[in-house]
Amino acid sequence: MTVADERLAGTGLARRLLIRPELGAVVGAIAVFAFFAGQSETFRSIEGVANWLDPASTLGIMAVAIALLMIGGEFDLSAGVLTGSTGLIMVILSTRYGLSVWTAMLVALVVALLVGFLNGLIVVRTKLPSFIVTLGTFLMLQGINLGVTKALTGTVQVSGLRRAEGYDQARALLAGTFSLGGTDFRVAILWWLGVTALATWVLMRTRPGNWIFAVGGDERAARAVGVPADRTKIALFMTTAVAAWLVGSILALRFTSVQANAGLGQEFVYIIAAVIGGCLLTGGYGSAVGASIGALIFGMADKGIVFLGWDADWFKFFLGAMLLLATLANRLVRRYAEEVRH
Amino acid sequence: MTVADERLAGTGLARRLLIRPELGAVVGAIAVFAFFAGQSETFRSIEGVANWLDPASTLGIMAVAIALLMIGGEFDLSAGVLTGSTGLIMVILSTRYGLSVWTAMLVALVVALLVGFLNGLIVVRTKLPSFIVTLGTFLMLQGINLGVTKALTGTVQVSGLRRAEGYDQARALLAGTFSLGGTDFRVAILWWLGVTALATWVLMRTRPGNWIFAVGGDERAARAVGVPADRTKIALFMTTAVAAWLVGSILALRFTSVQANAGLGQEFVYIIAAVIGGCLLTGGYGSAVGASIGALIFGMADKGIVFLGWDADWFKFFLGAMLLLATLANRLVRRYAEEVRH
Amino acid sequence: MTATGGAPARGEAGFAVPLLETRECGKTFGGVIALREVSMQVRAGEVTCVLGDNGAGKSTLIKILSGVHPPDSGVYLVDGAPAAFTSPRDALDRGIATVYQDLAMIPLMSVWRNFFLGSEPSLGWGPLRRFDVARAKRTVRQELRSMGIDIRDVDQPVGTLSGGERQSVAIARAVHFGARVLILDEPTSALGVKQAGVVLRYIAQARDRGLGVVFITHNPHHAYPIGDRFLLLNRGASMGEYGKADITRQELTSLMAGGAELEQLAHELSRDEPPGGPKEIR
Amino acid sequence: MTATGGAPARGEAGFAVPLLETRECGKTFGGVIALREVSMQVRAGEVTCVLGDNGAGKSTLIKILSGVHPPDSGVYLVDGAPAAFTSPRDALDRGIATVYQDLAMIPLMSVWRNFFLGSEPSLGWGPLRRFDVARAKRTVRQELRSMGIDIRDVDQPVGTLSGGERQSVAIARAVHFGARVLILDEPTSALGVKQAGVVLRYIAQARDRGLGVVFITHNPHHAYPIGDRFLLLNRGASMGEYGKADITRQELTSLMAGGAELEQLAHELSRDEPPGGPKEIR
Amino acid sequence: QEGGAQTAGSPTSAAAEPPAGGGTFAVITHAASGDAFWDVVKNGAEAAGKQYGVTVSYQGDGDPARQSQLIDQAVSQKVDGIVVSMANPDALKESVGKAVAAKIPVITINSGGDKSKEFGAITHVGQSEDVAGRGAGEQLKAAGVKKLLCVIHEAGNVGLDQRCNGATEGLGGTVERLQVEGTNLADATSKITARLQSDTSLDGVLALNPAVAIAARDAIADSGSKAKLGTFDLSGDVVTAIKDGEILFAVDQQQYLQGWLPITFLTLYAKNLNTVGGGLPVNTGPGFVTKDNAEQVAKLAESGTR
Ligand SMILES: Nc1ncnc2c1ncn2[C@@H]1O[C@H](COP(=O)(O)OP(=O)(O)OP(=O)(O)O)[C@@H](O)[C@H]1O
Ligand SMILES: Nc1ncnc2c1ncn2[C@@H]1O[C@H](COP(=O)(O)OP(=O)(O)OP(=O)(O)O)[C@@H](O)[C@H]1O
Ligand SMILES: [Mg+2]
Ligand SMILES: [Mg+2]
Repeated sequence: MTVADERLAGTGLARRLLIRPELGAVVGAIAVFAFFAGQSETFRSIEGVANWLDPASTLGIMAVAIALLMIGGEFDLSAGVLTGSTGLIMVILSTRYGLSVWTAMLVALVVALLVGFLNGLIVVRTKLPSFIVTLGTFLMLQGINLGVTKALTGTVQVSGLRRAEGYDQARALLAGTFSLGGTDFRVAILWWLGVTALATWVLMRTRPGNWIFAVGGDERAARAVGVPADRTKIALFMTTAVAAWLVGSILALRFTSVQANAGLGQEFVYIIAAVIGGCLLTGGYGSAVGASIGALIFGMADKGIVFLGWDADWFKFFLGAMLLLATLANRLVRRYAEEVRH
Repeated sequence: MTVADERLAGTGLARRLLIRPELGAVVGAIAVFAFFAGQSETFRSIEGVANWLDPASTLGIMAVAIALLMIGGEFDLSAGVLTGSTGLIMVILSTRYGLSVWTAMLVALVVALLVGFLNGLIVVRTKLPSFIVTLGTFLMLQGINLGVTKALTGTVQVSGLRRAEGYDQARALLAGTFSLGGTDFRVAILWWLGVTALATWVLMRTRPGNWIFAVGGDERAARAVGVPADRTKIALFMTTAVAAWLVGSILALRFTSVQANAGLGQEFVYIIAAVIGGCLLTGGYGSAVGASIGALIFGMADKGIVFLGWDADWFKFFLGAMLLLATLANRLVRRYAEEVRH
Repeated sequence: MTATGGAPARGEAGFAVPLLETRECGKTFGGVIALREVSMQVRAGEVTCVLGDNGAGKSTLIKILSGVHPPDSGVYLVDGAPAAFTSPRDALDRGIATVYQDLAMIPLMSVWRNFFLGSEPSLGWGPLRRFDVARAKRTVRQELRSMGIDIRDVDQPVGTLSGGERQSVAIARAVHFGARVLILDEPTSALGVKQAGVVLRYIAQARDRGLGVVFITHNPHHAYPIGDRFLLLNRGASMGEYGKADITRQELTSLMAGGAELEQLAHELSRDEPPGGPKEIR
Repeated sequence: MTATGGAPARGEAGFAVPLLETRECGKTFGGVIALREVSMQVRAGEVTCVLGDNGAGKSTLIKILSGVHPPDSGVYLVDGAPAAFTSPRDALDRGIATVYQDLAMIPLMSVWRNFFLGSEPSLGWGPLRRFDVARAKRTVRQELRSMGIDIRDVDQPVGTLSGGERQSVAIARAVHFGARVLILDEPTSALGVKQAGVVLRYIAQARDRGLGVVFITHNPHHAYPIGDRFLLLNRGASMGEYGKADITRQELTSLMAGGAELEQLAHELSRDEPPGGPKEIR
Repeated sequence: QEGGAQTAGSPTSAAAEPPAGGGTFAVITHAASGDAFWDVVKNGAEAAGKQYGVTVSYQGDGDPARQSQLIDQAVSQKVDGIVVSMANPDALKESVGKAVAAKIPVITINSGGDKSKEFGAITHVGQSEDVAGRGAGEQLKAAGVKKLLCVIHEAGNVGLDQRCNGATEGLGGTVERLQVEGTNLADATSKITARLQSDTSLDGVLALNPAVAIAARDAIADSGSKAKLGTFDLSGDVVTAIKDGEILFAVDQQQYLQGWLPITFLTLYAKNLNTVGGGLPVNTGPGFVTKDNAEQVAKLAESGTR
């Protein structure tokens, strides 16, 4: 009974790789890359790569956070607008009230954490679906962003961060570039990799990671074995808020100005990236790496169509077709993987 | 053993009412109505009522269809854009190709059914989450709406339906008004009531209704007892498409012109209305009446803020707060109901 | 005690074509071989018991019979002709009703809706054809009562029933709809002694009405008195099919229990008992 | 055969404060009264069996003991002091481990993750504290093997295990983490005879180590030899708590089975049997 | 006029290889494709491209971050010229600077005229939304409007906000704002109706796109208000309504020119190093379509060049 089991077929490295949830996404990413790289020289040039990695990086940071939340069985629709809110707070505080960029960022972080905490608290206390709760936050933040910005500045955009104290260091850290093979890449790409690695580690190798899978998979059962489900969920909402703060700061530092509707509509894109990367909408399954690759697929398709110079009117059509094909490739590979496994 | 069970507390009419899934939504609706009616005379005047019932009606028709789909465990993100597509088809065919309004509507219906069928077929065949599949359709339809409209007309909007053959009858049927107490109400309100009644009947009193609950509640178990899950799901997607066609036709006939981006973003509002009305995002639970009332709550809150004349910049803030409060009232009532039940 | 192969165990139904028959059927899930080359027969008016340890592949075999999974290898014959069931609906349409161990009920739906799911009684014609709700509720109440289960409220969601109540609803449903073959996967495991007795009586009634019954249980006291043939599975493979004549109660019990080991166990447990009671631990 | 009230059945643990005690506890769900005024005690080194028909309220009682539901009425004492558990975590922290009938496992998670869920072994300090995966897997494999369950692959999602395998994992977990009280809700129902025997042996071991055990089963052959006290529930109400001395095996069996009715039944079933075997249907 | 329709007629024509001697020009605006106003700009640019045998690629995005990424992409594709609308100049500074550093001629259009020179663009075409809004405000003031409702169909959109701000300046009276969903006309109608019903002192409505204008027309009728209606931009229905006197005027920024002229200028710059007006801004409007000239522009609006 303790020797190799006759009821198990090959368990080599190949199989181990094939059953990872990211596998499909990786294949989807390769397919999308091959498609565009084959047709556009700029796309595969190093400048091109730097180009499409740039939007993928901020999207990726958010997608990873949203993926954790989705694995934990919840949604956050307010995350996109929150990136705008944190950016607005930062720029307004440092341009209108003379705070240094660092202090302004700290205040924005506190606000973001508060929003995340409230989202989480309302969800676990009222047991309302997080879709509805964060929809409420989403709308309210949108109103606050516009109302406060208009009230304080009279317009719907604030700018001038460049002149604020501490701008240069903050920019270098969050929104600068680094050179690789003679081309400038955005620092945000490093942050993205870091966030992905950290999230993967938490998910796969720590106790909270185990709890995240559990509360998403079956909250009642998880509670029954003593998982602190409420704390886990609130922490997840706060993590998402921190990611939103990070992305909001990166964007604000880079563009030195923020519009009151910044980030609007992005909440959706984060969820898309996470789902392309293999997260289940119902919770309990997914991976951080998958979400990152989902963001990459989305970023490549989004920019690749522009590189090919296809008519902007049809842009959405191609984007839709591309995403559908990528997820189909993804699914086919996973099926094939399950078949060859025995 | 066959006499009244000592383990059951009062089962009177009150309890029967209290356990209906719509109950909470009804209370939410009453709260929202009372709030606005108390502050705005116009809101509670008959013209005011006619006014806010108007957008609630088209939203309601869609919310009911989306609710059925959500009870069946699926999403449709393409429904909003599809209302635009059907409108565009109708107007383009009858103004540029001289078809009568009725023929154009028929063609639009066929196209809508096809889109719904494809959505459903892809979902059941590939087993990809409907969120992703209909997101693909959503993007593709958006591209087609814009691309085709531009290609055929050179602009991003088509107009002139008024001159088409059969316009007057079609308008009277779908987009006309009827008088009640001296005020004109939109015919769409009757359609809304009809659709809600039909959906409720199907859901509660027919075999397909039973199947809808079952495939949404646990698809594998439903299949195991012989429910034709694939057919049910495809039919649900097609139902949503028909509703989109109906709403698209109503709007096109009413405004006689359609923009290429019509309906964009509304898919979200439909889901919101259904969820406010008590549908579970995970499927298997909800009601058509609830979704209708959800649409009503959304419509009232949306218009009520305008009636009160609150600052437009803060509009979204108030809307968000209102929705959150309505669903909270909803939830509190349901809890209370469960407590008094014993 | 010899494997009977294809020879029937009981006279009257003996030489008829078996209702269901698998020939060397196998099933694999990913890297897991759940079933390999299992042959069995289900005959009208007979109860076929499938016995085996946990994970032996009993439920997998059941799912092949009822159309949930197609077999990966081997043939599956219904009435002597190869069956290609693509869904449990196909099996139901051939009169094969099943109580699954893990695919039982839809928790959010009420008892009466669950009971008739997939086979709803109708009223009216054409587009006005509707679910006959009153009849459905009445029938459910009756069926459950006659099983000795008294559900207070057939409108209660199944998710709020106790484990045994849920099981009873599933059994009542299968008995109600089982036209020719009734397949029961551990139907009695969650039931009280009284309810289990009722279920066994149902099985006997179904058998006497000429149905073929497939019955899975871990309790030899349930299996032996009612079984006509016994299929033994071990780690996915068949250990042979025995007619009742070929096996004694003792042999069956010890086959199911893994032999003498148990006597020793009973000894350990019953510190307050005289050592005379060991055989009771089954 | 008299109800013992609070009097202990066994000498050595007799006059100590009971580990767990409920006094007139009741629980209502919506319109359903699941439990009313039930009093019971769990003592160290004793096995308390809870017996009753389906829907009698056994699982509800268990969930009160393990902190899933707070009682609606009555008091629940742990070590003689009123306990206000707000979650099962609180109960676990007091050393009360439970195998639930319906809240078992997270299907999408692997066996080893499920096993340690909520009590993960850690490695490292501070922010680098991490889940000791290697140890977790090793422990799970060992624990399962010692129960006679051989799971091929502890990385397999629990959702793909057989019913009995899943149950075994849950029991192994509770045994592993049960520090003072072990609560088992129908742990043996999905198990094969061999595996059930192993579980009974575990219960005996736990009892001998001085744990208080609460054991629910429908099988009198499992309950009698190992139980020290027997709590009988009927339709939500307690029918009394008996010490082993106050009840004989026959009384227990007939209490569980609803008496003579069964003999009649066995008769009906076993058409091929000599009429001597009726009592076997239990 | 025909040109716009034809160019758009073949979706991928813009991607076709440029004829000999031509270049590739990227037009990158701050509005997503499908916007009625910007669609005319696109038509103008594409028609010019066809005329001069150059390739024009049009892209747009309301999010300044994404708009700047589009500029970056154009730079790495080494296009021969970039046309950019700068609703949020600060956010685009870096990307435009990158283009200028890469020796790609840049022309700014529509908004951001004051920063154009500073950023190194060779010229600016068209005036900002404020100016157009001010013109609309003045027209309404002339019609006797005291209290105006400015209907914003996309919350937080800078261009729309600037139009309302301009109108406030031009009118000198009270201007209230209303947010509606531009993609849901039933919603827009009923919100405008609600506003007019509950505040009867409103005597003017300014719609910021033609579809909302039609909704506003219906709303004014539904609510029995006497409010005067002005709008931005044209559609067939709007022109008809102007003819019927239901709409007072439509602001016509002649944005076709904001597409056509930059391509012309860039072509000339590429061939001949011409800079028009020595880098001073070139104004394209605003013009007004009223009852008097509605007839003439009706056809043009239908075909997407006005
Ligand atoms: N979908 C699946 N994916 C992977 N493995 C599976 C799947 N279904 C079953 N198995 C495996 O196949 C083996 C046989 O399972 P099956 O459910 O048939 O056992 P069983 O005989 O019914 O056991 P029990 O008596 O415990 O119910 C088990 O080891 C199980 O882990
Ligand atoms: N959450 C709930 N909501 C409503 N009713 C419930 C709920 N939980 C249990 N009940 C009801 O309470 C009664 C007692 O259920 P319980 O699960 O305790 O029974 P049990 O004794 O464990 O039965 P079994 O032996 O079948 O497992 C049942 O009739 C059940 O329908
Ligand atoms: Mg099984
Ligand atoms: Mg129970």
